[in-house]
Amino acid sequence: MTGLEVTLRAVRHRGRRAFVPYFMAGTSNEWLRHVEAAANAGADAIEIGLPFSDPMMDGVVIQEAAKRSLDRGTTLASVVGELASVDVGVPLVVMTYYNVLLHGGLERSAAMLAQVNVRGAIVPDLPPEESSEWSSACAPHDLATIYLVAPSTPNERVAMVAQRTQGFCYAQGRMAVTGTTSEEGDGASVAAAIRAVSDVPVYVGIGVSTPEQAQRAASYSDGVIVGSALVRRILDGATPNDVEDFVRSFRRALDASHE
Amino acid sequence: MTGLEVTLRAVRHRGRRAFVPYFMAGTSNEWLRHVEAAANAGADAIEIGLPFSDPMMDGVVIQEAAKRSLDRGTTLASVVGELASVDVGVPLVVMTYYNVLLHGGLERSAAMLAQVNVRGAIVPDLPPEESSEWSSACAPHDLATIYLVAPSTPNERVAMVAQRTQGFCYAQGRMAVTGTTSEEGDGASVAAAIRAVSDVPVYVGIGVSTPEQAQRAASYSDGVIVGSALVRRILDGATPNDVEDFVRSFRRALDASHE
Amino acid sequence: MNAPEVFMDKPDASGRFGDFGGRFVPEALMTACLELEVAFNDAWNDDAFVQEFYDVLHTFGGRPTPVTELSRLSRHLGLRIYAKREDLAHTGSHKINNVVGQTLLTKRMGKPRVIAETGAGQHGVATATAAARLGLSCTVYMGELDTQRQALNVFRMELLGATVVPVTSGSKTLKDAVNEAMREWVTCVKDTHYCLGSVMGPHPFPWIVREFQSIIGREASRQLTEMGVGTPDVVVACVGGGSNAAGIFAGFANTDARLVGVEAAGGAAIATGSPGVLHGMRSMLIQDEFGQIEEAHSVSAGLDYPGIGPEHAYLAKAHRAQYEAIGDDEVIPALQLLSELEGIVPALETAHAVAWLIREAGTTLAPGTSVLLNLSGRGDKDVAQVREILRGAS
Amino acid sequence: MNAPEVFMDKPDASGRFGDFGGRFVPEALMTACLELEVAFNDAWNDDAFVQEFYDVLHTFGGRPTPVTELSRLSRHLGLRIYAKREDLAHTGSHKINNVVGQTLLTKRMGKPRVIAETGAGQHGVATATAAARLGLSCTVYMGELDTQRQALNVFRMELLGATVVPVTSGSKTLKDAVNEAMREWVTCVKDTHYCLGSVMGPHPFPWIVREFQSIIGREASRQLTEMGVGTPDVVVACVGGGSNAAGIFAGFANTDARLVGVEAAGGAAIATGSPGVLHGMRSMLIQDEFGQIEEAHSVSAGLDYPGIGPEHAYLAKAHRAQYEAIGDDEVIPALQLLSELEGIVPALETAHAVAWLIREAGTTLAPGTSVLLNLSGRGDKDVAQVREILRGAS
Ligand SMILES: Cc1ncc(COP(=O)(O)O)c(C=O)c1O
Ligand SMILES: Cc1ncc(COP(=O)(O)O)c(C=O)c1O
Repeated sequence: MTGLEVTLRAVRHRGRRAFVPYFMAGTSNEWLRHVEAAANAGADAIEIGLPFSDPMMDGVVIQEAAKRSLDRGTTLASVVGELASVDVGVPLVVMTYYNVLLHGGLERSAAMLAQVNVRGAIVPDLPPEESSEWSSACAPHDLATIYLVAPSTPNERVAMVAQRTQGFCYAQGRMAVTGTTSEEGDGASVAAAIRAVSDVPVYVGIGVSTPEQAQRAASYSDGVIVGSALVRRILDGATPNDVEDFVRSFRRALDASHE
Repeated sequence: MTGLEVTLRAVRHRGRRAFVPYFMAGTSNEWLRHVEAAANAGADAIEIGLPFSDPMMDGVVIQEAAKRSLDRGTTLASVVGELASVDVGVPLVVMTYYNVLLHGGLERSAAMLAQVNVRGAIVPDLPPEESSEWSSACAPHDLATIYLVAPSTPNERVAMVAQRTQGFCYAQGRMAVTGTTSEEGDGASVAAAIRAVSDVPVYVGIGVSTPEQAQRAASYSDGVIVGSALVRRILDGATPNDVEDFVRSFRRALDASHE
Repeated sequence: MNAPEVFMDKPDASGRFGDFGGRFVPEALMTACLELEVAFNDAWNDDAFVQEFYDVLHTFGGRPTPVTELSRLSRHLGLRIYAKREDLAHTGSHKINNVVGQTLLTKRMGKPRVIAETGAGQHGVATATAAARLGLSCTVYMGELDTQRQALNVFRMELLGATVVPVTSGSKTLKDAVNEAMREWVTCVKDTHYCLGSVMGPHPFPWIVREFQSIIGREASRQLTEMGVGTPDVVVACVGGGSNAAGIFAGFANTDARLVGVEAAGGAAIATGSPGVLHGMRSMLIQDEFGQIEEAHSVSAGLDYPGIGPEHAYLAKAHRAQYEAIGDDEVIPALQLLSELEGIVPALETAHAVAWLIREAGTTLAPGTSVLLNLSGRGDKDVAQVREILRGAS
Repeated sequence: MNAPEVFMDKPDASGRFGDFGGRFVPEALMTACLELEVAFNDAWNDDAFVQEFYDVLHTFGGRPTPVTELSRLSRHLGLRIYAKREDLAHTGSHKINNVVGQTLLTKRMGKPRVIAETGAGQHGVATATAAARLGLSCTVYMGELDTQRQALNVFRMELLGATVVPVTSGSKTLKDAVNEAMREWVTCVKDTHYCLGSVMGPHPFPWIVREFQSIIGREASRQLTEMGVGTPDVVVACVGGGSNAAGIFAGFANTDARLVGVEAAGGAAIATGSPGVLHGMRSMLIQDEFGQIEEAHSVSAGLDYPGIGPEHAYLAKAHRAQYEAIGDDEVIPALQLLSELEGIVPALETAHAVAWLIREAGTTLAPGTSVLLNLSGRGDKDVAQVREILRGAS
């Protein structure tokens, strides 16, 4: 079991619903302050996006953030360099596309990330069938490979994915790329399908953008991931304080739901 | 033998080279004055163009004249009506396209023209092969049907055309539509080919635009036809006096050549 | 009792189809017309020439073009419609058939050069294409207005090595381009063939062009037989000069099929014209009471001609074919319907024939009627114009 | 000793051609890719499906397209050049082969809708065409810049009943249209097939598209045999994603013919790229040192792609095919030469392959070398652009 999973299972064991905010690395000089603010406000883990030119699984908000970050010269190495200067006290998980890791060199990328306490990676264009090389590179560094289960994933496949995911299983809340929505998604059934075959922590993401949605998702899962709603605010100029308020509002909703 | 041919043979008999100017009917209010001026100045016959929308055998000058005339409302009937008011003393020959005659009704057109002393017709898109109906319509009115011989006409065909033409035979001076040129044309060989098989008067036309050219043409033919050079002047505002001067210059050249 | 008349055979010695046709040309062109008749007769009776004509159309021109069953349009209209796909021929219409034939004939006559008239540019592009292939020099006369409206086609001809001469006389459109080509032909007839673009002009052009285009009808007849359709109830084609119609009619002239030619209402020589002589032929023409030719007006440049080929005038008079007129307002919806239902954007010319089917389906065309539609050309050339029209309408 | 390798067979179970290919897609699309593979396998082994595919290409698509001997260009270059005339296929390029196949497959899978990406609009028009024919609903994603540059093609797709969605992300061109189509496919994968336009994307697309396009090579091989030419010394095709090249190579992969793919210099994934993962596949890509994909730049929109199909990456690595790059400056003269000498105005994409012949004739191509050129499309779509370029140059 990866260190990440040990940590996240402990969160669950404490009866706590996990909150995982997403930040695109390098969108501004302040981005690390945003990350710290989120940790202070009660995030249980933090997703760090490494920008890619062609983010196939991302909607307009994260596309814009990636572009802004790339225009500022962000690279895998620059992010690692910056992360070396902070210790936020909760696990970091990167989210990026395979070509970024591949081009950095799989072994080298994994080693660099592990060095700055990154504990896992979500690579949306790397399904289990294609990930053996990446997984092998991660293993020596206790870097978890986190897979998604989508509403379209058939049951037999859910079992396979849930069995291979590490740290947690990402339950895709709706058939869409990242982005905000007010619609009720498919998170409940996806989470149920995963739970039916595995006791790995299940976090719901994609389409969770308000504390109310997070509360609902938490009722059938172990935690939620919030990306676009937060990134939108940051692109619009949110300060670390604003981020703290944002995260706190989710924290409160999740904690309340669980009382 | 048509009356026209009798007249034109008489001209030749007198040792005179015929001069036949061309006017487009109806280009201005004054057009009949132009015709009269030409007759006064020594024309032996006068060609009257009846305008057609699609003058396939005419160059830009006569095209423009036809358009101006049509825009002023000229029709076969209107020309006949106007011609009824004058008697210029020399034979008139119309030049037009077959559709104008056809649409007026062949019999009716021939009768109307004959009524105002028109003695012949040149219809450039009506070769001998196609003209039997028109010739039949003309016969009762002593209206001559005048054919062209072109530089491209082979000898056997020259014989046929020369045999069927009435009044005179039109020797096409060059392979081109009507218009002015400074080039020496094929008039000499065409005229010679006609003379070799017939003693009908041979007039050279198409490309004769200066007294010098006329003089040269007269050296191997019985007369010349001048169209575009004269019509150009009329379109540019020539007065009847100007026309008289123009015709006289040709008259002098032709008479001089023959002294 | 007389033997039944055979349609679409050779015209008589004077180039007549009944009262129509003939050779109303200046003496300067008479010899060329006579020589051309001899040369074509000779070539068309020479198996080697005919074989080369077929071979070039096969390997270069994209023949045979298929017959496509238009299932969705058929269902929509309650008919059984089969389309002869001339839109798939090289350069995008049936025009290639004629120019391949005439350029081969030009070479055979030992002439190194062709001239041609063009309206929207289809026949000009086709002529430039066939001339390029044989290394013949090529000049195309095009009304100045048309050179402006169809500037891209001018450039296309130039790419193919042709010279395009804008014609500034008269209405500066197709009719005047024909006049000008005739005038220029007078000056160069010795070494130049006039590659006329439709079944019009003086004899032997209407006959030659029909013969070269008749491959359409012969192919279609064979294909429909192979498809088990047999002789269709109706054969329909649009008519400008009438070459695509003549080509497809030729395969069915002596069957029971009803032959329908569809003219543009603004250039409907049969419906609104009268007999007359223009461009070397006696035919039906749009003209005023004094025999002055009127300008045709159609949304489709290829139908913008005030006359019609003489053989069509004859087929109409003999009641062997019927000619109908379609107004501009019916054309665009027809083009849209065929595009949406069948994935074929037809030329505006072709859309006239489609519009006639739409209009008559369920009335004069009983449910289940089988129809062979000559899909004479593709609409790529017309897309910009259709866009402007639809924008203007909305 | 090993048996000699068989080229252009099925990829392995993971969709790999050697090191390249694969299925690098979000989990949300994984099931669709797996199902598509099953469905295609099933269909391609079903004689009835294969027959329908051929029938539609025959009666609707204009196949077989001819092989034209380019005599005058051959003489000019001292080669023996034969052109496979995909320009004569319906909609003007080889793209129709693929979309006919994929739309038939869509229907077979019971999906009522297709989506597609397009660059200049050729694949979009082809998809809209094939969708219209079957009554499938169709949405095409097109970079916003391209919708402006190719406004007429947008209208053409709309005429065919498709909805065109301008893509405003990234560079607003083809690469981004693919991204956006993938994103949208996630939302509608249940009832929608993604009709990918070249031999790229995740497995099974590179395989499916190659199989549907292989009709080009199989026809050409048979035709050259019938013509007595046999196996040509060289088979050359332009390469954007690589579908027309794959299609013609497929007929000659296991012969002695030298296979040459010609990329645009500004998008030469083999010559100037490196291995990477994009759009669901591992292949050769133009990218910076950090794995960020760079924008391709070519005068020809259809070659304006920073990647290449994975099977080509493999054929290059295995030295079975060679890939060359041609710069924009060589393309226009090549287009002009083919137009003037042969009466065929090629697409700018195709002109890259012609330019390579011009460059190599007399050097790496010895006199008398026999060449099969895939004439992938017609230049009508490019005429306005070429005119602007030549105007700018003069
Ligand atoms: C596609 C198409 N159809 C029809 C025509 C009309 O000509 P015709 O009546 O000679 O077939 C044209 C003329 O340009 C054309 O381009
Ligand atoms: C005519 C033509 N050729 C070639 C291509 C390049 O695509 P591919 O490499 O997939 O054949 C295109 C793409 O639009 C095209 O339109």
